[in-house]
Amino acid sequence: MNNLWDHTGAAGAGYAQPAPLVAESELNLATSLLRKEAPRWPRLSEPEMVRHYTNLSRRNFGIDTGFYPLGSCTMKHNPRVNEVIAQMPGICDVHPHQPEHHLQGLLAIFHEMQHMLAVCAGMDEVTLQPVAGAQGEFTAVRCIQEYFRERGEAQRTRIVVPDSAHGTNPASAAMAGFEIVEVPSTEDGRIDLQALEAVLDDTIAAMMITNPNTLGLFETDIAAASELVHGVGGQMYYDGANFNAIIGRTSPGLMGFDAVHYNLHKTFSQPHGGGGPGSGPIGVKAHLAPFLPGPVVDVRDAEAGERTVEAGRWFHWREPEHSIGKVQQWHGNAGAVLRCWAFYRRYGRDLRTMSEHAVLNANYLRHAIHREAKDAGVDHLFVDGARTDVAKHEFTLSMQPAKEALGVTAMDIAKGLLDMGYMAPTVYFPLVVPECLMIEPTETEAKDTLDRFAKDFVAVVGTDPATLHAAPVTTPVRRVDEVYAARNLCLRVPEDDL
Amino acid sequence: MNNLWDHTGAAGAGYAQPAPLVAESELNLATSLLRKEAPRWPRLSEPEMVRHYTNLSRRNFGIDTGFYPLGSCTMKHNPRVNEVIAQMPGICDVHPHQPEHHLQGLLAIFHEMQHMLAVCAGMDEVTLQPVAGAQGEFTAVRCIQEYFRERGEAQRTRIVVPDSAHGTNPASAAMAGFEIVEVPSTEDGRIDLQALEAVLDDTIAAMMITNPNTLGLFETDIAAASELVHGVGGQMYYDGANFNAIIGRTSPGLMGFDAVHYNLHKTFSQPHGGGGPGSGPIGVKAHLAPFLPGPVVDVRDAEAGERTVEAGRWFHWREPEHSIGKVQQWHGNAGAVLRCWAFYRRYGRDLRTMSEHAVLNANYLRHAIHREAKDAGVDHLFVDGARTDVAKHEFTLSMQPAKEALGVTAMDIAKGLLDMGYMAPTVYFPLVVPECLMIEPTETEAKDTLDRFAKDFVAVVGTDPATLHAAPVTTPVRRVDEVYAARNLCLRVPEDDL
Amino acid sequence: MVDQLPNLGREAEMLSAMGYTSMDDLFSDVPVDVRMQEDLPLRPSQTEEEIIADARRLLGANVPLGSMASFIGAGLYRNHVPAAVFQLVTRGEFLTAYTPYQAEVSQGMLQAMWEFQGLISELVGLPVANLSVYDGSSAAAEAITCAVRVHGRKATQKGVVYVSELVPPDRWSVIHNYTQGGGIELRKLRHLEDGTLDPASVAEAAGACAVYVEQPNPLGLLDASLVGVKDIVGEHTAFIVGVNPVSLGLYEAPGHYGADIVVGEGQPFGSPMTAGGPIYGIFACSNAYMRQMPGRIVGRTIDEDEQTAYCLTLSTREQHIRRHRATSNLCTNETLIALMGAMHMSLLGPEGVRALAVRNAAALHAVVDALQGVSGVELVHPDGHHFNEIAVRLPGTAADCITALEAHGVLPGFDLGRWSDDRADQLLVTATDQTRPEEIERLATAMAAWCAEVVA
Amino acid sequence: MVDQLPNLGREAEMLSAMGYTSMDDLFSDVPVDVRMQEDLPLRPSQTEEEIIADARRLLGANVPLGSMASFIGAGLYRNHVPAAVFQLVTRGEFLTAYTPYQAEVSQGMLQAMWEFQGLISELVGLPVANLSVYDGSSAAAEAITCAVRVHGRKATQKGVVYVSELVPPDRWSVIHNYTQGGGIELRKLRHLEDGTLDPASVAEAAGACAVYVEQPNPLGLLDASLVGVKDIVGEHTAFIVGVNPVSLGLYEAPGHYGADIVVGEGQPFGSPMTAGGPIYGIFACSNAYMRQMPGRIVGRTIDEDEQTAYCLTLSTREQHIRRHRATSNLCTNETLIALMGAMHMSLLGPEGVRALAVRNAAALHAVVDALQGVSGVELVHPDGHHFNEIAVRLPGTAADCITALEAHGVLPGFDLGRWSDDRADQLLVTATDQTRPEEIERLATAMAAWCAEVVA
Ligand SMILES: Cc1ncc(COP(=O)(O)O)c(C=O)c1O
Ligand SMILES: Cc1ncc(COP(=O)(O)O)c(C=O)c1O
Repeated sequence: MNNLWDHTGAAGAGYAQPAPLVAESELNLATSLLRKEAPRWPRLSEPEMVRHYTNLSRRNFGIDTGFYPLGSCTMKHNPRVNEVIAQMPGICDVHPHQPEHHLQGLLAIFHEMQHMLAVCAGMDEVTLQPVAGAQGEFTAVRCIQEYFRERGEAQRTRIVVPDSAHGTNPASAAMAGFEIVEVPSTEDGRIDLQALEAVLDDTIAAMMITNPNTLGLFETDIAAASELVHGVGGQMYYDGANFNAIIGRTSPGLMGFDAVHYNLHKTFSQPHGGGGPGSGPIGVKAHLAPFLPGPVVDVRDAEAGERTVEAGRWFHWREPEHSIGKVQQWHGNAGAVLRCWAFYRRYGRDLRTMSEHAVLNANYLRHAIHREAKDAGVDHLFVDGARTDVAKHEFTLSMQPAKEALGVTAMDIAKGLLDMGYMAPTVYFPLVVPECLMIEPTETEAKDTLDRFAKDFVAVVGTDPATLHAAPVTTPVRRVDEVYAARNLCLRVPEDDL
Repeated sequence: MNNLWDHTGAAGAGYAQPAPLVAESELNLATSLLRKEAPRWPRLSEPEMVRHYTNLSRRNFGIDTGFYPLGSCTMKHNPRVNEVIAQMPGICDVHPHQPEHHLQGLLAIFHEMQHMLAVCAGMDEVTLQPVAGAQGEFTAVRCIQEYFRERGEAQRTRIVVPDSAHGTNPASAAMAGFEIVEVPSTEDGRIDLQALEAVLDDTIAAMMITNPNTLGLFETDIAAASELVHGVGGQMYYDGANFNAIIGRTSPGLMGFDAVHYNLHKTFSQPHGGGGPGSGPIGVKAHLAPFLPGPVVDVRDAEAGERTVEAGRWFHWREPEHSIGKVQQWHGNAGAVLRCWAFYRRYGRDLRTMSEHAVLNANYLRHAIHREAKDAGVDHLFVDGARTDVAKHEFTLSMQPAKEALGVTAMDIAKGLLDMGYMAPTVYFPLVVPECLMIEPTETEAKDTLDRFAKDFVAVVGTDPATLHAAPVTTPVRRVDEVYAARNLCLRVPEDDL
Repeated sequence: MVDQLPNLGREAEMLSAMGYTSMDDLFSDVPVDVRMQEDLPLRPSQTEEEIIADARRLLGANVPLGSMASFIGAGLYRNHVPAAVFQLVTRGEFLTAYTPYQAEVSQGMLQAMWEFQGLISELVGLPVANLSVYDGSSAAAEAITCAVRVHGRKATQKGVVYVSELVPPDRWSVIHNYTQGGGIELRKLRHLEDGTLDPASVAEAAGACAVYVEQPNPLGLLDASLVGVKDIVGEHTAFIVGVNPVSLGLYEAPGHYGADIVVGEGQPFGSPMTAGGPIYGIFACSNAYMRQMPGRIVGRTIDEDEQTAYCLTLSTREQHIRRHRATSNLCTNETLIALMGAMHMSLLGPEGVRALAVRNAAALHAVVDALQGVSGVELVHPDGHHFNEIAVRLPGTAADCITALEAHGVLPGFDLGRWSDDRADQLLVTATDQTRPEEIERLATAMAAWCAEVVA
Repeated sequence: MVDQLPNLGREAEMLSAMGYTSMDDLFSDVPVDVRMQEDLPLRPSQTEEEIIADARRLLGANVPLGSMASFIGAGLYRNHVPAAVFQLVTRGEFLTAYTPYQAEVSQGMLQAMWEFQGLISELVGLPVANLSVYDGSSAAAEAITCAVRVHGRKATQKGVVYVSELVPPDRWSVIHNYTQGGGIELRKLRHLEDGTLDPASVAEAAGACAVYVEQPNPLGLLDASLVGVKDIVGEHTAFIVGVNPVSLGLYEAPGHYGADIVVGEGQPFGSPMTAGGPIYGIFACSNAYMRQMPGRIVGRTIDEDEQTAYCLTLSTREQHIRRHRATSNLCTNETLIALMGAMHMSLLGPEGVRALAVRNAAALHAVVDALQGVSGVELVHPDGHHFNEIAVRLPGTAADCITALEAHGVLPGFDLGRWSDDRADQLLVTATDQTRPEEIERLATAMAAWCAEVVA
């Protein structure tokens, strides 16, 4: 379709504005700095703009349009009332530097979220400042770094990461200045305690790990791993991207973790918006709490004359004693935290039921796929990514057999699924599973959808290789040439098209 | 795709509600009337509901998705701020029976709209009560009826309607109890003054006519027609569906009309919503004003203590002296009137420019189509629906030559255009033009769109007949069998599917 | 304005492509004597920001019911439309479409309306529903003309229709305007002292073209005697029932006790009150009335590939085909609002609609409880069962009461004196699922204070 | 909750299909010693209606800037986001998509982001832009680490970066956290008394990896001397400029006066302040920095049929491929907010963005005019040109002033004492396109009253 620059309104077209408060001729402008040439932006009227973006959106796939089993991403439904709340003036038209008594409602919500997140994860304190999971990782690692500096253990310059870890784990640790020690997993995808023990010494600051792990398996040895790491004086860091699997059933605290980040946009359903925004709060045990970025929200007894939102309670900002400082200039993605607060309120203590349904749906789908595949006689074309009885909120399948037998890759299956009207599962991640498809249905998909997907998945697996290689054919464009993109970089509208 | 009943949630699924203020067991219900069987409604969770309607919408075409040249329907862009305004609590959460001092803002808006509509049409008074054009027609005809009854001219039981009139004109007049006298048009689609004169006598209550007429032509003899009708004591009624062509250039008042309805949803852009809502105010000359449905909004000097929205002015409801009563129980489609007020404010006195651009676009498109057709050598396959130098806001083409030469019908062309990503023009209306396509681009389409449509239209005309008969092929469904629908009536979910 | 007209500034280019030099050329066909000579005497154009500021100021001067303790209803009801409904209905594909004349690219709205018909059909207990009419009042009026078309021949009371005397004057007026042209005579169907139908009056109606009665009636009363009406009036008299659709979550569908046509104000499902419009009217009937129905109807059908598809059907009833012989003049209707209704209903489900009805009943129960504690306030129909609203008798006029209670931030109800002079001391008090306990407390307190003052 | 979980009530059926009997079976792999034994000590679940009521109550207790005469900015600016933006961005296809890993079904967002890159590129005068980072502060930080990666080798001042001393402490802190791990040393780039850069300090920075300076600077001052910086620091020192993008409607694009990297807070285009987030950071650079950029980048390419298509590109810089050697840890970013920015910019067009900048300049002009009439208030940089904001010296502390003016419904600005102790008597007063004349009047009146009181 057209791009923006194909719209050719006359000069002055576009959004009409009220007159300036003072005529331009009377303004004392910095003449030597005046712009010589206007940005060569396109000129659209509102009708053209609305149609342009409407049609762009129609070339995009979201949870609202169909099943989105993207492993590790927790693509659950976004309750619609949350968007209504997020557009209220009490959030949109609020400045983070307003005095505390202007923001009691927001502070109350922050306080409630800090509390709830701490409770769910078994942590002592929480900051809501990081704006994404990766920033949360970085923040927690920075806290650990300062904690050790404070304790005079500056020699702890290394962080252990399993080979199946998400890329942000090593990237965040490296950004903070740590050296990465990668440990291999066992054959069935779980922690290799021996391999772990082998790398541990007093240069280790922390181990970063997610549980259930990237293959959707619960790390049954997690307590032992914690003990080992703690044994050499290191800290245990919990990547909360998979938190949706366990709320109310276990917690990072119970497993022995010292710090955790939450992907609010996953577990608590801030809409992903095609890549963001997110929110990545972190929770820590008491010994790390003084290092959290500030301010966090605290509460004290209200004084006479203070207009409270909760009788007798006054919410206020507090700077942690040895704070690492800030990772975002304001108070994080307050609008996202608010949506997630509304999400939390929808479940309350029944967050446990939510997690149970996430696990129920994943296991149900896994069973259904295997059953359908057996019935259709294509069960020899893929295997479980890891041997297990029960998965948690997601599971992996390896298309390695199909590749060997027919030359059909995980990517081919992914594109075939697009043609059936589904978003594809995560492909080729984790790298430890060859030809990996990683499937996470979430708790908000109906049984009927899972049944249908199982059937359709098996149908795609059974499709002839030539058709699969040519897939997709029903999408807005056919298979996109990523190599061409990288070789012929075109990152903006070409000069010739202006 | 699925229908609602394909969703099979467990009992109790769906929208969660707060507990009732009093437990059900304590309520004093009318036991003998209690429902024995619940309505067999489907059970959807919010995620399923959102996806269902999102996907339904994706199978629908609106102005936002593409060019919508539907003649007589004035499918112009709907400014988005109007939707924001229409969701403010000062309109949504307001009851029409609240006291006047609760509704001063709404009354001020109504008053402004009554005034503006009167000014634009050259009428003396306006009521905003009718909720659609057809209801406006009916209302005006009722006013005329009571006017004559009041004057002792009850013998005026007939209304003249040109053969090209919109179906609502005769239907509305008939509903009010009038007999319809249809007069033929001249060969070039205009009023036939002789034919008109031939049917006029003192049994005629009114003539209903639209100008520019249904073929997009300005009725140059309109003043003469008015004189003829007035000559026998009848009233002239202006169907305002085509008002978009003339604002600020002429007016029904100048042309001699006594009453007019406005299609606010067309001219003033209340979104059409797949069929409605609309708003169909009427304007009348002073002699008909006492008969308008009530209440209308009037203004007086404010008294001490009255909280006004305009200094010194107090808005109030007023019942016209000989009011016919009501055609809608409340104050009409207030929410639609409000949107149209916001639309009006966007233009103010430049409504004239708006109409000029509507006419500019229509003429430009007509020229472009003829030019392209000539270039492509397919200009022998269609002719103008009416001979004219300039069209107004719309024009007609007759595909009769294509039908005779190739068996290609107007409907085939329409379906071919759907395949090109356009909404089809109005087909087979007016009936006086054989194989008619009626094209109205409106003022909110860019020149580029018109150029592209002209090319694509000509390409469709030049497409081989077999392809056209098979069109559309790119739409959510192929050509729909309307005869099957009528022969195998299925107007609700079948019992077997419950 | 600039942002609305894409070709502003390109006029010369476009005119010259046609061989013209000015806009005037395009209006050369407008005879000089009817040309407007001056600029329109109207205000200048505004920008989006200015319009929104003015709208905020003006609409901000209105008093939303949510800002008071509000008990006004009388045909429109405060409700909560689930957030998803607004977000989905404003999708451009729904919002900016016209009537689905081209079925192939309008399947979304067509299917949604077909589903709407099914939801309404199930709710009211009749096999056929159209995709809505303007509102509840015109629905009642159109039901009457429809019934007369069906029964005009066989009726022994030709052209006569009996309409419940409790129908409010505004609605009555709409019915009158719609029916007078067809030569229909409206007679009053009487009610007894206790608010229920007078059986003698019902008996009189036998042989007329139709009877029209509402359940709950305009005073909120549920009338068990409606169950017997069809048996009394007989096969050749249409039994038309006007409903509040929410009540049907709890109470019997009129189609299950003999109604031939059911109409009603759909508003509580899916639409805010919006000062009275846009709302939508429900219209459902038995098969015998189908071909005389007003309005648009969607049918399920097949496409060329025999896939399921939907299209408008039974169009030969309509004005664009049948012209002056059409069953109605309806063209533009209330599809989008009906769509909101469908969305709301689809989220509620069978148990949800029951729960909603229970909430409404419970809120009224709480209000009645509170008012019964106020000395001076009496129920008009103390023995009746009510839904959503109830008439109470006051020690002064309802008008005075409403004025007096405003100072307490209470809008206690609707002044029934506006419906009939002899009810000037009666107030119609409405409660819905949105009524909050604090509101009820404020009502009771303020009412008690006022009554004490009036009586003293 | 009921309305969120489609399989509630179908658990038994689903479990039994797998051969299980209870939910516990699915958690059998969680070792007993780490199992949570009790229910979560949290509140019960709520319904949509209850949540919205609580949200209204809590957010209603906040004080929106629109409810006062507000002059606070300091990095976030009141704006008007055109109505179309919200309605389009909440379309489910945009709102509920993930990162566009599957390009074939993500063309909409990919193209929109490619267009965004083009709009930013044109605005700042540099050939490459990514599709946004978290915010303006991390953008500044990432620009510095990017510059160090590019210039680390050739820099004569290894690992050293000069950062304008006016950068507010909160932003400075973010920069510090992001850069400390790479062994980067941040030194202060000094400003003269009149607020402009100290040329001597700029000269010192030659040979460092980068200099970072803002235009307008955090006190709203436009510094013409920035035009010469690149020439002074030389080829091997990255010249990084942080901008308020709205100012570029009127003032020169830093890319046109030598900037190698331009960053900034995108917020005024498309996003409300939202208490500080979600917002989005702008990041653009010259080609030399392209392969060391952080964040996602969309490229235009072709599909199998050689049709135009879009996809993420230059991915080998990113964490999911390069892991600990990635140019940044960015994964989830701010795409949707950048999309709002793109929509806003596309509506503005070249003349519109200029008009917007002029409105901002004019509002500040009016504020300065009004404040200059207040005896006791002095401009900190009276000779400078300002945009959006200006520092004024008060006869008392800014903190006291803010407290005192609240009674007048005025929030007069930001207390610069929060940035540095020696500015405790300085107030940063911000005006934007949304500043209304009445607000300015109220500010001047209230300020005059307070000054008179303080001085007395
Ligand atoms: C396992 C895991 N860890 C960390 C992250 C990073 O979180 P974010 O994308 O919010 O930065 C992700 C995100 O996909 C993830 O899946
Ligand atoms: C010429 C004409 N007259 C009258 C009408 C009826 O107006 P409405 O659809 O608002 O009832 C229309 C609507 O299409 C029309 O085109």
